Amino acid sequence: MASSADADFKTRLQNWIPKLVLSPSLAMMLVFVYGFILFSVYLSFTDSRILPTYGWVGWENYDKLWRLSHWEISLKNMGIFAGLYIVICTCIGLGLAIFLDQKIRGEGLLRPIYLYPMALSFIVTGTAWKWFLDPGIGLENVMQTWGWTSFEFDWIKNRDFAIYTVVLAAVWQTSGFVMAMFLAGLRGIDNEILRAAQMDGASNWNLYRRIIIPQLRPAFLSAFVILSHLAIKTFDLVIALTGGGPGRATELPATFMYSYTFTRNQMGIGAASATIMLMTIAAIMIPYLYAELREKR
Amino acid sequence: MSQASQDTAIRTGRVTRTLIYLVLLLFGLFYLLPLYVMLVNSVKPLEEITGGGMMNLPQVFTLEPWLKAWSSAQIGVDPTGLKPYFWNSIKMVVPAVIVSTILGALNGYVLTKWRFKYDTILFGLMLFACFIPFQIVLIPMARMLGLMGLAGTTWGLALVHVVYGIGFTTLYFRNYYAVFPTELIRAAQIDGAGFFQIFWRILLPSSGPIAVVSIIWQFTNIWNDFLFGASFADANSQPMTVALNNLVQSSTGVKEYNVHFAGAILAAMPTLLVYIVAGRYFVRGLMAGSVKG
Amino acid sequence: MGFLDIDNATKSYGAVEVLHKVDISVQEGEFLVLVGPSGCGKSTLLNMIAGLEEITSGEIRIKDQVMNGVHPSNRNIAMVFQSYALYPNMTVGQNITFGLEMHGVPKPEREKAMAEVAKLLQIEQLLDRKPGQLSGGQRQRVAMGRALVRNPDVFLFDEPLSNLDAKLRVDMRTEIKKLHQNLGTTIVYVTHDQIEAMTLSSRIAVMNGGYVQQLGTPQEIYDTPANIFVATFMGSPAMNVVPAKVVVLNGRPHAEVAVHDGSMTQLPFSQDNLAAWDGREILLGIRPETITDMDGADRKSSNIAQMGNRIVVTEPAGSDTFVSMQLGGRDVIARMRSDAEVAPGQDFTFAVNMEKAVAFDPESEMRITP
Amino acid sequence: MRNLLKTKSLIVAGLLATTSLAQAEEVEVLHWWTSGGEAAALNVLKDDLSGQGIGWTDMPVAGGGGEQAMTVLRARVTAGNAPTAVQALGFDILDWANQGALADLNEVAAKEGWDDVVPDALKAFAKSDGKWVAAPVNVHSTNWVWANKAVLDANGIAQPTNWDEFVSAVETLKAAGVTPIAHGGQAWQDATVFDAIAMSTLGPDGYKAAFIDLDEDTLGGDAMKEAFDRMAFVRDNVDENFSGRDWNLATAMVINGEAGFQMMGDWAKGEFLNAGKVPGQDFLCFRFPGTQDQVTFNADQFMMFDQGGSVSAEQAALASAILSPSFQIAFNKVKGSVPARTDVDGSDLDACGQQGMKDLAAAASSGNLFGSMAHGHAAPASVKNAIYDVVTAHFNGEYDSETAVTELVDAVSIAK
Repeated sequence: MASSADADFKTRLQNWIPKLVLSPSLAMMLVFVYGFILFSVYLSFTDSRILPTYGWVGWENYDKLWRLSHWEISLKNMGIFAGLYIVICTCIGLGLAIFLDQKIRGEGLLRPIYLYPMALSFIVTGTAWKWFLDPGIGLENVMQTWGWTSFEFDWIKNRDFAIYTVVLAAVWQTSGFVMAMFLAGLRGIDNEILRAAQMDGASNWNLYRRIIIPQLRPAFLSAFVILSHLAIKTFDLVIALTGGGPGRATELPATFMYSYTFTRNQMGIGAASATIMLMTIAAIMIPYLYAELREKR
Repeated sequence: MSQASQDTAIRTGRVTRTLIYLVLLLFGLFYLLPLYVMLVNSVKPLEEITGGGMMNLPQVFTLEPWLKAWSSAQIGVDPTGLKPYFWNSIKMVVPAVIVSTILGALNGYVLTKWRFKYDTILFGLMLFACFIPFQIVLIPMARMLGLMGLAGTTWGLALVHVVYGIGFTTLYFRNYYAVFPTELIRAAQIDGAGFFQIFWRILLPSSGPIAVVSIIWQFTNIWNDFLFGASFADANSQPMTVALNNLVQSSTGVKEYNVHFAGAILAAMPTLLVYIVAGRYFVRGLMAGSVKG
Repeated sequence: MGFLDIDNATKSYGAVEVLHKVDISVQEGEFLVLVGPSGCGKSTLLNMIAGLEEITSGEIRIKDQVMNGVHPSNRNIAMVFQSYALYPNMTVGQNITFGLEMHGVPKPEREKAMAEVAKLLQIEQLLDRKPGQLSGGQRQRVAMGRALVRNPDVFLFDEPLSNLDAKLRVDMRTEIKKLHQNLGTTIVYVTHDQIEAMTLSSRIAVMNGGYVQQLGTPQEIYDTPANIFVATFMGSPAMNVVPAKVVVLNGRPHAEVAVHDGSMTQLPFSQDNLAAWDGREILLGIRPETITDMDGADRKSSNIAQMGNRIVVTEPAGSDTFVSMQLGGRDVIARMRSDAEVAPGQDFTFAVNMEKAVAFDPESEMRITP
Repeated sequence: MRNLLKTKSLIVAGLLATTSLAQAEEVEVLHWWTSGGEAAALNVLKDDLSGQGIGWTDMPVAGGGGEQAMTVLRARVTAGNAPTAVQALGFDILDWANQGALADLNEVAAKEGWDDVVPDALKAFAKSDGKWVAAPVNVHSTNWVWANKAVLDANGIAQPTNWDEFVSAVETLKAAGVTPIAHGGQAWQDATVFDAIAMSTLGPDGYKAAFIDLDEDTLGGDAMKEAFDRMAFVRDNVDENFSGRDWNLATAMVINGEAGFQMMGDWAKGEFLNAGKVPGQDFLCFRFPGTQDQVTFNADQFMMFDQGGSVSAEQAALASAILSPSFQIAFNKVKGSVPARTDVDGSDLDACGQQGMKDLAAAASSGNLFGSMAHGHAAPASVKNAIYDVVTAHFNGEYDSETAVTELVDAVSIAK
């Protein structure tokens, strides 16, 4: 009865406009994201080298990919990097936010200091970091000239530790941003609840552990999304800091993919690695998105 | 949303407070360190740098590297400095930020206030798009730009940034508008306001905080992008980051580190300014929506 | 045909039907209140009248014009929302005239209309302020002003008073009633507060579970509730409903109920037709104010029954004293004059105005009608 | 999506039809020469063209020895917006030629007689199917050793001529407390050293078999293991801080006397000259011990992208300007390399440059001129990088020489 057939013009327009407004974004998504993903998946089954070509080779690229120790290293590094990066950023971010929330004098000054690294790309800060971490001219050298001769900090040159310097620089860049997210979350908590809990005799420690931190769940989730997305896309950082070295010690899937697709002219293998990366992202994100979005319904 | 009332009611002792200040200051130093290295070395003559001691304050203070990086450093065959590329970046960033923010706002508005079947799935699709690694879209994107006749233009570059920014701007605005009272929309409907009038007259005037978040996010991401800028720009539209890269990554010859650092800071200046000026609104904007649910 | 006709209106979300074939006809100048607990469908119905929600089937007509599919702004209605929904970025004046502006009314006319409404509602001094600077009562007035200025056919109110404190709520209630009396407009008003419903309305539709349980004047609803839901929902304290048995004594049906010690007392009905229920179980409904002491009994009533029972608790409430007792195995409340001499534990003789008593079928929970 | 795929499959065809944005009277040049000296050298070319009324649109993309520029090139070509001329190395040129994207320069080549003056080993990368597709700019040779003369003299070390002499020289320096070898631990630098060591260990035939023919027996042979052992020796004699260091900083160590030797291509010479050092007096340049007769090279060339079926007048002018003797000398003087044509007068060059020219001519005529593996002139990029992976992993101590050899065979077979 009440179908749009007998609706007046304004109502019908109103039923259409929202979809019309959404459609350019949607079309762009479908073509430029999902279309390209499909294209990339397709490429992973072809013999593409320098440019896309369309000779079907089946699973050969995947087969080759898994035989590359290089790929294994980059996956392992991703595990170490993403795990540490997300956990450390969250801890530092939360810690700083809690500290900064104690009616700190000079908050207005500290906040932009914590935040500014997010504004800089590693094309800009890469050299500074490289110098700072370099034992010959950086921190180690400075400490030693200041008299602490036994001080050693040569991680960036050490195959087993270089990945941690990548974590360090990455944490430097984003932990301030995470801090801002948590600070926003803290400021959004109702003070009444805190006062009530204090009346109940909760210590500060318990107050945070039992009352405040559980209420920050949305901030934790947002931080997780942002951090995992940044972890997966980490590329400039490695290129600027270590170039994937020493050896291949700091290679990540993103650098692996770029190198195979563009500098090694093995686009097929590059596409295969991209496909696996995307599937991994999907495996992590889809359950998360599902849970998040369903809850809100 | 007055700042004072938002502080926690937690009380801390004197010793704890001292410790807290100490930790906060230490982290402040940690964050400032690379900037210090860059600043200090950008005002030294080159010999002082290659002589070692990157942490030392300059013995001879000079602004020469800054001038050189800005207006006379060798970027390509011409010693133009970073100046012309700065404007290229501006021409690309401004429309891209504006368009992606407006689209994000409209999408957020539709997805929260004009719900329809499967809208959540659509949003999920948009959100997932944020995670696509940019390296894989390079070749197909180049082809699409070619087909659309936008290859090598500032507009094409802006389009690319809009496409891959929409996911985030939509996320921000959607979360913000989700807590915006729907009754206001209904009231406006009864008052006779149409879709765009409601958006323009009711929603947008209240969107300041989240617009700041979206603009900061987009501005920094687009300004700092190198991959797209290098791949999709042509000689007349190369952005600042590409020029900086050309300055810093030159393959042979003397590396003028002081000029590199000065150039790096110059290239980062707009984003730094945005963060410093709008930083306080940034936390407020995050507070107003994007971290909630 | 009424002024506003709701004809067989049904609403479903997917397979779930939330509003079932609602039929209400509202006359011009009538004040219809939709009342019910939350989730009963009253707001959905209001939104359907406003055009904010689509009608799944059925029809809504205003002045004989079918409104299905007509845009809210073209229905010549105005709505006052629970949260007032004042546009936070506009001044009070802009809030009031926004609707006129959207309908293309020229500025001088808008200003004139605004001035009139502001005067009527005594908010002239607020016109340049932003909603954030107003108190709850002031916002309420502005929200009404925004509705009034449009001079609509029908006013819709969606729980407009529920965000106000108790005192202000009573004041505003009176004010709304005055406005209705002065302007004679047609109003549909949604509330979950039965006192608002009783005081404001010319007719009430009690809703529950997506059905209109009863539609009638406040008096009808109060005195002859259609079923146990309406009986217990309307009135405060709620109507006492106790299990009883119909016995015919001397040719007259009586309700036989157990008092505190389990002994039976018989209360004579005024309705003769209940004789047909002889020997069967019913539910007896007695309003608290119809149980009094002998001195306080309604003198106009022709059927005052006496009942001896023990008082459990007394609650003096100033104007009245509430007395609770056990009847038919349930707690029953009586509402007495404040000077009634009652004490807990006392055995007392109550006067029950059986003229006002109602009986319900325990199976269908419907009132057994004469 | 189907349509997209379809159109994509027509990409090369599309390439031929769509033309560059560069207007007639203009050349757009994609390159990664952004340092002062290089830019000055390019300006010679630019001025030459502007003398002929041809404009120059500069499209510099630095980074990774041209890797970044090649990525950009792919995006540009895919978009149907290829630059007029593109700086390129070795196999990249052949790959693009195989895509049918390059213009045929035979007409210019014939007119200017390129075939007679460009060495065959170089032609292998400048010609495809008998067609000239690129104009070579220079020849870098990569098997150089740079030494601080004062340091060598102070320790009584003569210029080493074979591996054993090199070993004893290194050990003398080590004993004297000088870092024997200055090195930057980046994959391409590791490979540059490996290139020279492999040439001296395997000999020219072995080098060709391993890196050009990709013969598995040679790649997995004992000589290759010996080469890896020698790499381990080098590793033991660099300072602790080598990892990730830029090559020019390593060169600076030699210049400052902190280190004795550096194995690096001829571009290192510029650093010495910039520091005011004089070849023969302050620093020595000599072929890596055991490779005195051989030259491993890489050559920068400009490939010309097809502009609608034939080479345009501007491209022809650009190509002929690149191969002109005056430009060849002017450019290579700044760049440190030697001219790509063997018939030019090199008397303008310094001692090292003149020796380089002499070596090149000799090696070219005796069949001892080989494309450098480390610089992508022996095998395609995929193989090159696969070898990088193994060399770098071994150099950084991930595994021993035995494993390195098996890994090498494996990696090359996957990449082939």
